[in-house]
Amino acid sequence: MAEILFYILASITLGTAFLTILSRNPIHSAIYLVICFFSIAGHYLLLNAQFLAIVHIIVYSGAIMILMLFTIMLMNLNKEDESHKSVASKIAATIAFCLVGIVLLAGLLKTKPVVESYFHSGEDFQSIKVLGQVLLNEYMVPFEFASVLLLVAMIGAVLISKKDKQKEA
Amino acid sequence: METGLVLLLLLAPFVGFLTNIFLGKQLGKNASGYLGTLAVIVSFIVTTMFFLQVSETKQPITVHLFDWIALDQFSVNFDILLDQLSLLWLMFVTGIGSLIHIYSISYMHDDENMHKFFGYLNLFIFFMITLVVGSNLLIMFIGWEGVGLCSYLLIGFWYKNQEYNDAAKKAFIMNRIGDLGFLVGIFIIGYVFNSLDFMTIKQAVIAGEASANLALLGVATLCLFIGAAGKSAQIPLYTWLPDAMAGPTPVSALIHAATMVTAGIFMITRLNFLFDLTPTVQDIIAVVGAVTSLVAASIGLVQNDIKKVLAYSTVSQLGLMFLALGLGAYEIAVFHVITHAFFKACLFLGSGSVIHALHGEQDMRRMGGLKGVMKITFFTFLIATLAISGIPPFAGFFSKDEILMVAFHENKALWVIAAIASIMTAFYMFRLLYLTFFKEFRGTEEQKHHLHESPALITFPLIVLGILSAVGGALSLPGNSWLNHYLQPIFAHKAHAEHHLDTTAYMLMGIAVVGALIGIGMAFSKYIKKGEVPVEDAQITGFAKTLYNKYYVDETYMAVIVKPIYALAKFSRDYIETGLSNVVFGFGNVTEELSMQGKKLQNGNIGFYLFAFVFGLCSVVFYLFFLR
Amino acid sequence: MDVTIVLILLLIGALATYFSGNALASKVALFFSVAALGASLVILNQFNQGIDSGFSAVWMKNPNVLFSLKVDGLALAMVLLTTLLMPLIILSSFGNNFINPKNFYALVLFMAFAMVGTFLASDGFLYYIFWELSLIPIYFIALLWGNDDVKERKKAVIKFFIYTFAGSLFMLAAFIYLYQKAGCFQLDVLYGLNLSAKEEFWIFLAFFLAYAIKIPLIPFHTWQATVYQKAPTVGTMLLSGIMLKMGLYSVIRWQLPIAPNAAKELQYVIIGLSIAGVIYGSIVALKQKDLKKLLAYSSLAHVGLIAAGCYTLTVDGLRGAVLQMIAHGFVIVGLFFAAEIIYRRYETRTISDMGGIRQQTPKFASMFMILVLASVALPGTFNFVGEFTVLYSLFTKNIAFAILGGTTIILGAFYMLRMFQHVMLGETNAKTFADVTLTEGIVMVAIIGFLLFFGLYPKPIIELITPSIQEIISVISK
Amino acid sequence: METILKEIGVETYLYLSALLFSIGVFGILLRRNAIIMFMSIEIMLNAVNLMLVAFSTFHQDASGQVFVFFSMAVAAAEVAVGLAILVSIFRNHGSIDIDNLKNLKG
Repeated sequence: MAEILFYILASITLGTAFLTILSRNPIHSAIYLVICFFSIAGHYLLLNAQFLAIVHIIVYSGAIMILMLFTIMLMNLNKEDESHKSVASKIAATIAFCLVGIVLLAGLLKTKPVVESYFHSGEDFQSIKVLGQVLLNEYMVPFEFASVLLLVAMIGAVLISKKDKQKEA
Repeated sequence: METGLVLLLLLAPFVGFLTNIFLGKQLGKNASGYLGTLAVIVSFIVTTMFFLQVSETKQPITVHLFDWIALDQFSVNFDILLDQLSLLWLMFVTGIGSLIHIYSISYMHDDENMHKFFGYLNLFIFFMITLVVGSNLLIMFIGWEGVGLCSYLLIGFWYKNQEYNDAAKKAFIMNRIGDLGFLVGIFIIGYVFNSLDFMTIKQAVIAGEASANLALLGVATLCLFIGAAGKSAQIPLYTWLPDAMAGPTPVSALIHAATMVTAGIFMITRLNFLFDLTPTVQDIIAVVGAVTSLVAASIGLVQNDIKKVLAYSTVSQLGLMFLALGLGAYEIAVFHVITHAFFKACLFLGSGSVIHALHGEQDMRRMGGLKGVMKITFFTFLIATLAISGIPPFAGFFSKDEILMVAFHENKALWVIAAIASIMTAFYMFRLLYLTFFKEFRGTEEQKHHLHESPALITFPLIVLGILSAVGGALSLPGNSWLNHYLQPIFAHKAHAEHHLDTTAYMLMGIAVVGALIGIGMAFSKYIKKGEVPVEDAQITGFAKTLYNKYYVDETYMAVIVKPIYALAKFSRDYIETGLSNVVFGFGNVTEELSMQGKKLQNGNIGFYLFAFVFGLCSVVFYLFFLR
Repeated sequence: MDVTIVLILLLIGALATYFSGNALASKVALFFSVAALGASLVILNQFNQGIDSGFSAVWMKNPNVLFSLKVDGLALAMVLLTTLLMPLIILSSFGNNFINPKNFYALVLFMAFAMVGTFLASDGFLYYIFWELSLIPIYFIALLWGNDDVKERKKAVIKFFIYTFAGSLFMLAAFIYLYQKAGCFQLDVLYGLNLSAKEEFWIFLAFFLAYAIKIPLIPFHTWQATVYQKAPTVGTMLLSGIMLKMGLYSVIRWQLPIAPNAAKELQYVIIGLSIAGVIYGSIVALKQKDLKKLLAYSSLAHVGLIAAGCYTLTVDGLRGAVLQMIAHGFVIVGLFFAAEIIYRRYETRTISDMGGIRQQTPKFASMFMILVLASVALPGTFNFVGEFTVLYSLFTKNIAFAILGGTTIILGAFYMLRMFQHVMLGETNAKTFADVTLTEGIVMVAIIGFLLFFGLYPKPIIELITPSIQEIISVISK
Repeated sequence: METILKEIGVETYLYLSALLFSIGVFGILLRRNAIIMFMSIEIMLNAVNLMLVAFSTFHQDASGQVFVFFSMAVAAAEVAVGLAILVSIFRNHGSIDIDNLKNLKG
């Protein structure tokens, strides 16, 4: 049952990911990417990481993708105006893709499989409660840094995208 | 007490130097002249006291002043040694020095830098005293280089003339070539004896400690001889001395005739015990001395500059002294040094008097007939000329005759050379005398108008030196030599056996006198009877031209040594330096070239960067998983 | 009072100079340099009384580094050389108008600080830091206050910086290797290290590269002449008077005792190289058109002889080298100052533009003459004492060394007198030459006085340095 | 639902995320539209996140998931700043074609 579910999700993930990068229209890409992200959230649920799945949907499908869509619309990019790349670079890109894929897969295949298969001790380790404790005890400082990072990113983004007043004047 | 007197002896000229240099201008010309003279006279008086004391007690005086240089194996102290040799030398250095100072008061009176002149002369006397009284080789070396420095300063005294400066520089550098030899000699002696002190070395030699290192000592004495050759103008380092005549005439008299140039003879005499150990080097010295004497005399035959003739005559006489040294007859060399100092100083001062009267004219072709006007100058000049020519009973006769006699006994070939040189000496000295003082005056009318005898300050030293030239031979009369007895203690071996006045001796004396008379006769027939005057420079031809141009030795040195060094300097500056510099810059350039190539990778194409990144990633993964 | 007081005074002096403002800077710098001199004289007094003025404190635990300063006769002699020359160098610059004098004098004092540190440090790490630290101020001094075309100057100075720095990196590598072996950088421990012949060889070579560039020996000298020419005279004085001696001092203090066997093996090669430098430097100096360049090459020749003395590995050689270092430090500073005095009046360094100065200023001519004579090691000057000792030590190694090295006596006289003749003598120059000022006179007289006094009575210095040199020799010959 | 690891093993997740990562790389190399490239980067990030979560579950250790949090925070920040840069680039150049952005050429 779960196996079938996994393969369905996996095929959605890979397929939409391909469509994302292949579609001519950026809007379509964005929408395919949203689907891709949802399927990844599904993987998280399969792995019983519910909290992460929710956060993932909120952050990626919600925040990031909306931001991207807005940007696309802001720039009026919703048409297929991308100039053609040379054939050579396309071939190169394909070769590189195959290369990375083969190397990674081959590398992973070559590694020794984990001997002991999955054993569930039954201990609770990924409920929101546990996660919160880990995050705010063990990873307190990085957590704070992450928040500072987000703040800085926010300010930076505002500053960068702000129109230069002096220039206009 | 002794220390105080020694310091007075040493420092009186130095104080004179300091006062003249720093206060000379304020003092005025006369005061600075008298002050400088006084300083030397003080030294002379002190010397005389010591001289009398040591003559009586026969005990050398040593004074320790302070420690100087310390080496691992031995140290060198600043000690003073006053023994028979150094006192004898001091006597005539300070004595003739005093006379020449007196002479200079008048001679240099018109020079704006007279106080400096006296300062330098005082400094010279100071260094000369240091040279003579040092108790070890290194203190002698201080004086040795110091007198070279003063020689440099005084040759280039008229520093506005770059030719004079060149002459001064040449003198200093040629002396330094010798000094390097001297220094190496010092090293070897220090290495062998672990001391540089004369007394210690002498004792070691007497004790036979040196016999193990005879070969090394041979090198040492050869090096020392090179030093002596530099200072005393022997082949091949003699060319500076004639050029040194660029300095004021009193300087030529004092430094380049009477005292400094004899330092080489002093040094070899000082170290006679070492030279006695190395007969090969002695032979070299004798041959070099004889050849120098002949070569210089032959050049002197045709020179027309009055001072140049005297300069070559000095070189020639120094050659005779070295001949004596080489034959082991140190006391005879010393004797000749002393008589030579008398008559050569007299000659130079006389020529100075003539030049003074003619307002700077030095060319004998523009002189003549001065006999009537400058009576005192002429008379003293005549005595000195007779002395240098070896006419009895003047001083030069005795000393030169002894040298010839020794040469005759030791080596006939050397005797022939020396005898020929003596005949030449007689010839060119009388040529000088005739051209200067006889016949008609050949200068301009204006000069003729101003001809006068020099003032008393100039003639007084001439008279004193004239008298000394006449009677100086009494120091060492054949058969009964005061000098030999006096100097006996400083020689390691017994002094050269005194010659009995046998038939050979009389015959040799006769030959010498006849030779001198032949020379004089030739000069007489040529310049008095025929009334010849040397031709102008352009008309000189044949061998005379070679002689007149001093065998082109200067030109040869220039072409063989100086020019190549300059060429090398230029080549190094222009090519080697830039080449080396380019090698260093080459490293920088290679790096820059590499980075220029690397820069091309940075083409701004993000796609390209990403490809590079991906391939890099793949290769890392590939390496990690498949190659390790 | 320990020796850190000298360092502290110089460092505080640098800061105080910087904050005192442009008007006061030179005087504050002079004050602190004199204070440092006073402090080092106190240290000398303590040393003579047998009190150890050294200082040691833990600086870092890992790596194991001590902030340790060692005071022995040798180090003290070099410190005194520095602190004696500093007031003179600062005083010599009083006739110049620099832009931003506070920066300039602060850098000068900082340089002194670094150099004193180099002489005192007895921990390899500390030593290395001071060694490199001294490079920074001179880089800026030469770059910002130098002469001539900016582009040329930049090229020369950057070449100098990178060249010496690259050399030093080899030394650093050697130190790191030694640390691996010894576990600390302490001088005494490094002295006692047992290295295989191969290790010693490479360590010796690494040190040699650093020092050969700094000293400099041929063929590593190409930075020297141009930098001397381009740097302001104060910088040139610092470089030639003191900084060169850092290299020579380090040879004695670090290179020889740490790798004695390699030194013994290679000594003839290096002495040969040094002596080749003596002759080569002298010959190149002959045909220089620029006065400062000529002096630079003369310096090359002289340090070649000093280096040759160092590598004889004898007491005489090392002692002569140290004596000659001090003497050369003074005489070269004096000579460069003479060049500067001429430049202040004639605005030229080209020898052919000079001449006929003696008539106008006999005082200056006499002082210059004495310096020239000291430089050619006339007996009676301090230089003679050093040169004689070095040449004697070379002689004990091989007579050919003494003769070839001794050519400096001849060639030195050749180029120095030639220079003097063309600079000072001849027909009176058309341009007026104002007489030396008071400060100029003080500096010149002080230098001359030092050279003449110790020329006749070098005993105090000889006695100061001899014990530590014997100690080093005993380490070398263990 | 965590029994999934029992059924298919953690390796399968590895393969999946490897493939996803490769697709991200492919996209970045293929496209020149900066926004699409951003999306490709997000795909790559997600591939890694997925693997982290898979291992977190496999090892029963929350740290992996905490990393994913941080990675998300960084991704969010990155996107915010990156898009702001893109907007200002677009404003200045009139396009966001990366081939036109060669100001950093050496």
